[in-house]
Amino acid sequence: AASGGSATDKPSDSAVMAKIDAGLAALSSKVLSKGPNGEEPAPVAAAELSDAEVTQVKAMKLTAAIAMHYGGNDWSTAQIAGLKSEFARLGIEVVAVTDANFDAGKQVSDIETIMAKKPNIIVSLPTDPVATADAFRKASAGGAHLVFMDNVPKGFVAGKDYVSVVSADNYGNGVTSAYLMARSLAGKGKIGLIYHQADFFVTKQRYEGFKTTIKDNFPDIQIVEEKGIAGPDFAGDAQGVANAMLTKHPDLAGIWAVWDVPADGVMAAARSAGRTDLKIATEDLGTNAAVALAKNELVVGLGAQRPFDQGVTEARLAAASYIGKTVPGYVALASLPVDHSNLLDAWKQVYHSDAPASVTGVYKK
Amino acid sequence: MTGAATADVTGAATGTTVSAEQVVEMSGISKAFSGIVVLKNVDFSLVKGEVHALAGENGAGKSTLMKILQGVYTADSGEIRVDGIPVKITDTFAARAAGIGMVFQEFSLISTLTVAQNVFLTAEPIERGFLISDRVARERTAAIFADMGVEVDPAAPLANLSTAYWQLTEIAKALAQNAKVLIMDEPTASLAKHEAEALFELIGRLKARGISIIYISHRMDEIYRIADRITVLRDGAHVLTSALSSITPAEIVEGIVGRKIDGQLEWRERAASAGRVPVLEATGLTSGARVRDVSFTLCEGEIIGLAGLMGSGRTELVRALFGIDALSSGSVKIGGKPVTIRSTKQAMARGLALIPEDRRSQGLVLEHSVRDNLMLPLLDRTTSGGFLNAQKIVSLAQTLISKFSIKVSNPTMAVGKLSGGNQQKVVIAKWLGTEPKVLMMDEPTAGVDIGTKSEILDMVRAIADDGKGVLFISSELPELLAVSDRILVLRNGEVVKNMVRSEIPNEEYLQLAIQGA
Amino acid sequence: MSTTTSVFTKPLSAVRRVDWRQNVIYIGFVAAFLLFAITLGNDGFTTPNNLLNIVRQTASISVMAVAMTYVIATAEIDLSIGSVAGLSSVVAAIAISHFGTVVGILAGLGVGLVIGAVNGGLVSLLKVPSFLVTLGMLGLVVGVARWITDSAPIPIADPFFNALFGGGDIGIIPGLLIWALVFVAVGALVMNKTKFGRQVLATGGNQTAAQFTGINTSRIKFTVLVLSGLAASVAGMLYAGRLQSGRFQWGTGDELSVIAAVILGGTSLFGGRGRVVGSLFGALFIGLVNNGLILAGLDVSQQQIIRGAIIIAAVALSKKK
Amino acid sequence: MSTTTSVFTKPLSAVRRVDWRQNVIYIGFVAAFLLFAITLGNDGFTTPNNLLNIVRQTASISVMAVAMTYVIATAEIDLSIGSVAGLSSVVAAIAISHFGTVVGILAGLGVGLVIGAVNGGLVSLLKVPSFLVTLGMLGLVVGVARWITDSAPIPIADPFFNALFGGGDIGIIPGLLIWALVFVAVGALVMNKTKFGRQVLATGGNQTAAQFTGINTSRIKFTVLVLSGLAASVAGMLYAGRLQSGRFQWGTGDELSVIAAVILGGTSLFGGRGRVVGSLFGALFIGLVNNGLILAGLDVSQQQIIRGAIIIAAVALSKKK
Ligand SMILES: Nc1ncnc2c1ncn2[C@@H]1O[C@H](COP(=O)(O)OP(=O)(O)OP(=O)(O)O)[C@@H](O)[C@H]1O
Ligand SMILES: Nc1ncnc2c1ncn2[C@@H]1O[C@H](COP(=O)(O)OP(=O)(O)OP(=O)(O)O)[C@@H](O)[C@H]1O
Ligand SMILES: [Mg+2]
Ligand SMILES: [Mg+2]
Repeated sequence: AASGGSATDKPSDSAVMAKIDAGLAALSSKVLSKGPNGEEPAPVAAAELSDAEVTQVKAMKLTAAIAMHYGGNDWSTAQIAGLKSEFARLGIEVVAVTDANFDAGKQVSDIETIMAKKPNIIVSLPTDPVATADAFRKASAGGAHLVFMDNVPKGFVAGKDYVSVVSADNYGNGVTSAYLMARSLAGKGKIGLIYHQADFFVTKQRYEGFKTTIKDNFPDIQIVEEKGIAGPDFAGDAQGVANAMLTKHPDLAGIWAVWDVPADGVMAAARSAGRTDLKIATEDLGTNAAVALAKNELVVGLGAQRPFDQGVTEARLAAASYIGKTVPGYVALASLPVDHSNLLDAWKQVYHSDAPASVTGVYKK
Repeated sequence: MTGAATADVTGAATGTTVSAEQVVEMSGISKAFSGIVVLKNVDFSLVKGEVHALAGENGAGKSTLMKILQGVYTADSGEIRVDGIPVKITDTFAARAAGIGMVFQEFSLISTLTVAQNVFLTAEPIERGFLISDRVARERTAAIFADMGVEVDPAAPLANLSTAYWQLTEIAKALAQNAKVLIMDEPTASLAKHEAEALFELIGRLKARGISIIYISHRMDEIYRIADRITVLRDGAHVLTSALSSITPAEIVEGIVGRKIDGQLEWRERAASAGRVPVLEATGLTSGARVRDVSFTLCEGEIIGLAGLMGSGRTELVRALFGIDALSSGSVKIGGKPVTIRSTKQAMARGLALIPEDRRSQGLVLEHSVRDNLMLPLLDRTTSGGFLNAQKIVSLAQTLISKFSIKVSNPTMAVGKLSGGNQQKVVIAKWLGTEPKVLMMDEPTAGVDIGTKSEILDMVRAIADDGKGVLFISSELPELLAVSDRILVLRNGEVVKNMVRSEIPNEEYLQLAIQGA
Repeated sequence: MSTTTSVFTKPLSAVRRVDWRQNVIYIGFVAAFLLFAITLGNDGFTTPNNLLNIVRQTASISVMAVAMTYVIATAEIDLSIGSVAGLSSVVAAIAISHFGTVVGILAGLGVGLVIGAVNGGLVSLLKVPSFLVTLGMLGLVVGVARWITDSAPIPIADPFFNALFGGGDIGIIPGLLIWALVFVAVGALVMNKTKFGRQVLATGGNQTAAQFTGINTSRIKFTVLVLSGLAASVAGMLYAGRLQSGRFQWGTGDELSVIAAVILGGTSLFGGRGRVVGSLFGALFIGLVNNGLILAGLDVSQQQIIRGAIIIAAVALSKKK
Repeated sequence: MSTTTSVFTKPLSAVRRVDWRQNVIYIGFVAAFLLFAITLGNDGFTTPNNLLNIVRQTASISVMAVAMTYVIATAEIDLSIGSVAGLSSVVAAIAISHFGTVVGILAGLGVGLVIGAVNGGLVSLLKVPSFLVTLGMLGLVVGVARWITDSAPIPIADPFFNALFGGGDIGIIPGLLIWALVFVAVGALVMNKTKFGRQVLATGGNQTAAQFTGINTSRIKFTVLVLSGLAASVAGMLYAGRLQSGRFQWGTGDELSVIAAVILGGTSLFGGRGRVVGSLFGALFIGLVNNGLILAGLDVSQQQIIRGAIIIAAVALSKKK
């Protein structure tokens, strides 16, 4: 059961709160990340297809392959679900799905293998912009239209080498979780950060977004400890790190975790240290994070991506490129702030389905 | 020069007198393992072209002394001269370079390689600059075996062969080195008469070529048959060195055991064999290709000897009885009741025990302690309330160790570090500890010293006297004749003769029966 | 060298050497502990809660290491344990949400039982290398766990389950400590004090000789692999309780840590030797080092370097001659 | 049963059994190939380029598997290869950017040489278990690679290097195929036709007996671990060339695939047997299965399940009795 104060206790410092509300409000309408070549982001609406266009695409009987960088979390599942559902609507057959498990070499192999099926479309998140560039170039030369998630291979030019990149606002997600953390702390306290120690665009962006926001806007929040984790057991690693932080700083008020799986580990550490009053902010609306939010326990808020919508958008952009439609080279989806109050609604936005019983069942009114 | 080699060294001289003919001279050799002294200031010398027997009880230090000469161990103190020149033999390679080859008691073979690959290991024939030729190695191996008067397939993987073939391969491997000094550590321990004879002839020819041989054996008849001189060790110390022409067997035995014993293997009429209550009845046993339609009845108090050439199927017969190999037909009764035995566990439950022929691979867990090995078949008896009883274990192990006079400084020592004969005693003790109804023994005295051998034979008799049945396999005919009440002769897996002991007048008669002449 | 000295000094040095070698994990453990206690005392290393955390974090590894000691003692290996833990956590979580705690626990254990039995059956009946069988099983099981959950976590809302397997404390003693201690105590007792334990060691020491001595070595191998599966499913539920959810990833990669713990503890990869208490200390040693290095404020790469060096140093200390 | 049949059938069945068991990887390979060729022919499985892709994708694994065959044949193991590949790729990339291609290649090889020598020295001189030494080294080396690069990739702009080690083709023959074939050919020749190969097998078959025969088993173990390090650094540069960058992650986790390939190929984990060509087919088999399952359009979790099942099935076919 939740104890040590509810996560959404209204803090007294109204100036700080006002600043937070303003910041969050600004985020909901604006994407903070820039495209790989500094492009301004286009909105999702830019990828809409008319009924006529859908019919036109259907007639082409296209095929598509999905080459994921990693497949083992809700985010990937939702993204693939979005892609598959939209591809189905567009009459495009998904002929292969691969999971590189964060290994660029494996992803290169996967792309090579996929090319044996000569797909018209490849949707992928490049694990490493340098290492995968050659493979994507060959795929493109082999006739596949490329649509990327979040990140593009090095030296690639939108419209020429690839169709478009659809990104979550990862920087914005970091900013969102920073505001939510600040709100729960009423703008002051000591916090620790658990980041992903890898040269991975997406997670670096979040880390920067979070850290910069706290530093620039909340002078009373002290970042006393920053620790990287490298996996593969991210929950376990995060638990170890969180334990150490709580041991070293008994007065630590909050911990930010770079995505929901590490946050699971932080929760376990907080429980075993008897620190159910710890404020945890994170990214991505994973099931466990949702349960914690529903219980109003430990997790105070997160910046969610919209992986399902992202997948839908990618599918549409790919299709559009086949009917000679000019599409924007960079589309971004705004960050979605999630806390206890909007959890159930947010779930619907993220996954396009109702929250499961495991979440609704424990929702504390 | 060669011809005079033995004549000038007589009596109890230790052989340290300098002589141009001495190819090997070891003086003042001492060696200890983990503080236990196993060789004390031993002198030993070998004259060119002689066969020099080395004798002593199990654990006397014979193998250790020879391993020092072969570079496996380095002596703590002492000096080695080869051809009069002091040498430091720090590893086996140095020994080989000095022209010393060895037939190891525990074998130096690699089971995953073929016979020929083993024989020429590190001395592989080379063709086209650096490529080794297995074909040439096979041909040369076949030639060596032909010279030894035995038939072994050089291309057979060693893992598929039994102990006797390992022994022959080990000998061939030593011969292939063309060493001028050849150490043979109990080369005939697993050989049958026929192969042993061939080896003796070969030794004669080697000797004629001027090769000097050190021959370790527990068999007095062999020693007299081939050796020129003998050195006896006792408890790691030199006891005597003498020409065989000037020493009697009784003197040698006295030197070995330190007291007089009547160590002769003789058959003694035993009243118990008249019981005639069948304990094991086998009818039409067939298993694999080497046991065919074997029938016999073993009675309480009876000792049946199994005789046969190598590969005659004796081992396979007892393996099948003990549930290791499956029977394809035939039936077994124990105590009059028909039984099926599909596993060794069932066999043990029905009161059978098998002392296997290969102690290292089948009899012992070499890395485990003497005590653990002894207790392995006795775990049920040392368990109380679900847990092993440490006290029972310690005392039971101690009883077995003293009963079988196993020479071990500490029962928790790894059994693999015991001398060859003492390892064999552990296997025997382990099985006799189970007090079986039917005891099957496959070459149980291989490598066991004279004193202990007669003790073991006494024990076998005592077991039979106690109403148990014994199946006794041995290639050593004197001991077979000494204990058996009846002898079955096997050939190609079939029983070709079933003779009551009293029908067998002498060893030659049995030998002829075995060879089928 | 005179006889007298050799007689008196040799046995002593022999005793010393044997003890030293076999107990290197204990020495290493104490050395690492003292080192961290001195250098990191101010960083809270020695606080009771931190020390208990080390135990909590290594509980799952310790439980699996006990069973793995048996597997390795028979000269086999089980690479599937990490995946089995993951699948057990998932199956238990699903079963709990539908049928309650007891069924959930039984379902979780059932996963380990079934997979252990398949591993054991293949290894003991078909006599194929356990390395490959369990490597194949590792992939298969993790695939199943992903498939039935769509790679998502399954939350566990059952407070009794979570307390029993996870975070619950009895007084100040963490439940996880009790789990680990029970496994180790039973494991050590059975290994050293029962017929079964002896048969396990004999099977690993020399399978042929064991068979010739009436031991059903196939049954022994089957049994230890089943036990390993069961221990893995308990470990999976310990993860589930602590993380209040089942997920295919719980336990991922644990096989290497577990095997390392067992070998550090003095069990031989070639069978015939099994030290259950050593395995526990192997696991604690690894946990201790991880904890200390994090507290020392090192970053991931430095932690990896030093952790590797410490393992190598600990092993080098146990040198044979 | 008559004499004639038993005498003539037994040896025959023995021969058959031996061949069947030892060649199961070839049978498995052909079976998997035919299965995919029939079911996935329309999906481009049998196109030359796809088949060459399988070779390209398994080249690094094949190269390491050749050396690992030697290591395992001596009854040792090398878990550090994946990390060594990563560090070599990184060091080569850095050296290339500063000193050019030749120094870069030498630096990359130097990494394997040094780490192999440390592994080999510890294992052969101190007689400590290679499993732990190389496990420690795995962590240490990956930590070093992360540390010197800050976990970032180092791009390689040298087209000669990238062509030599990576994507270059000679006619239609991929350079990677040539690398793999050269390693396998030399490896097989040395294993089966040279003294060194024989001594490797003897060392693994029975170390004591090998020592009795005058083989310096320490030197043999040292040498194979150095070779393994060198092969890993070549593999790392093959990754670097193919991915046009050095990065600590290249090769991560390859040790398990490599060991699986070697054992599938018929080499015994307990030493004494080493089949280099079998290891190649083991690697190709794994690559073939990965490729086929992706082309079959299966979900990731389904791929994992079936891949695991195929490995288990292949192993079960090689059953001993
Ligand atoms: N490596 C070793 N470590 C410890 N003790 C050893 C070792 N090798 C031999 N010993 C001990 O040295 C003594 C002599 O052994 P050795 O093998 O030389 O005897 P042996 O005369 O050859 O006996 P046997 O006739 O039984 O072969 C034995 O007590 C044995 O236990
Ligand atoms: N290539 C091979 N594969 C399988 N078994 C073989 C092979 N070569 C020889 N053997 C068998 O190994 C056994 C050798 O054992 P051994 O010489 O002890 O004979 P045995 O049948 O046990 O009879 P005995 O005990 O009377 O000598 C024989 O059965 C022999 O045929
Ligand atoms: Mg001896
Ligand atoms: Mg025999």
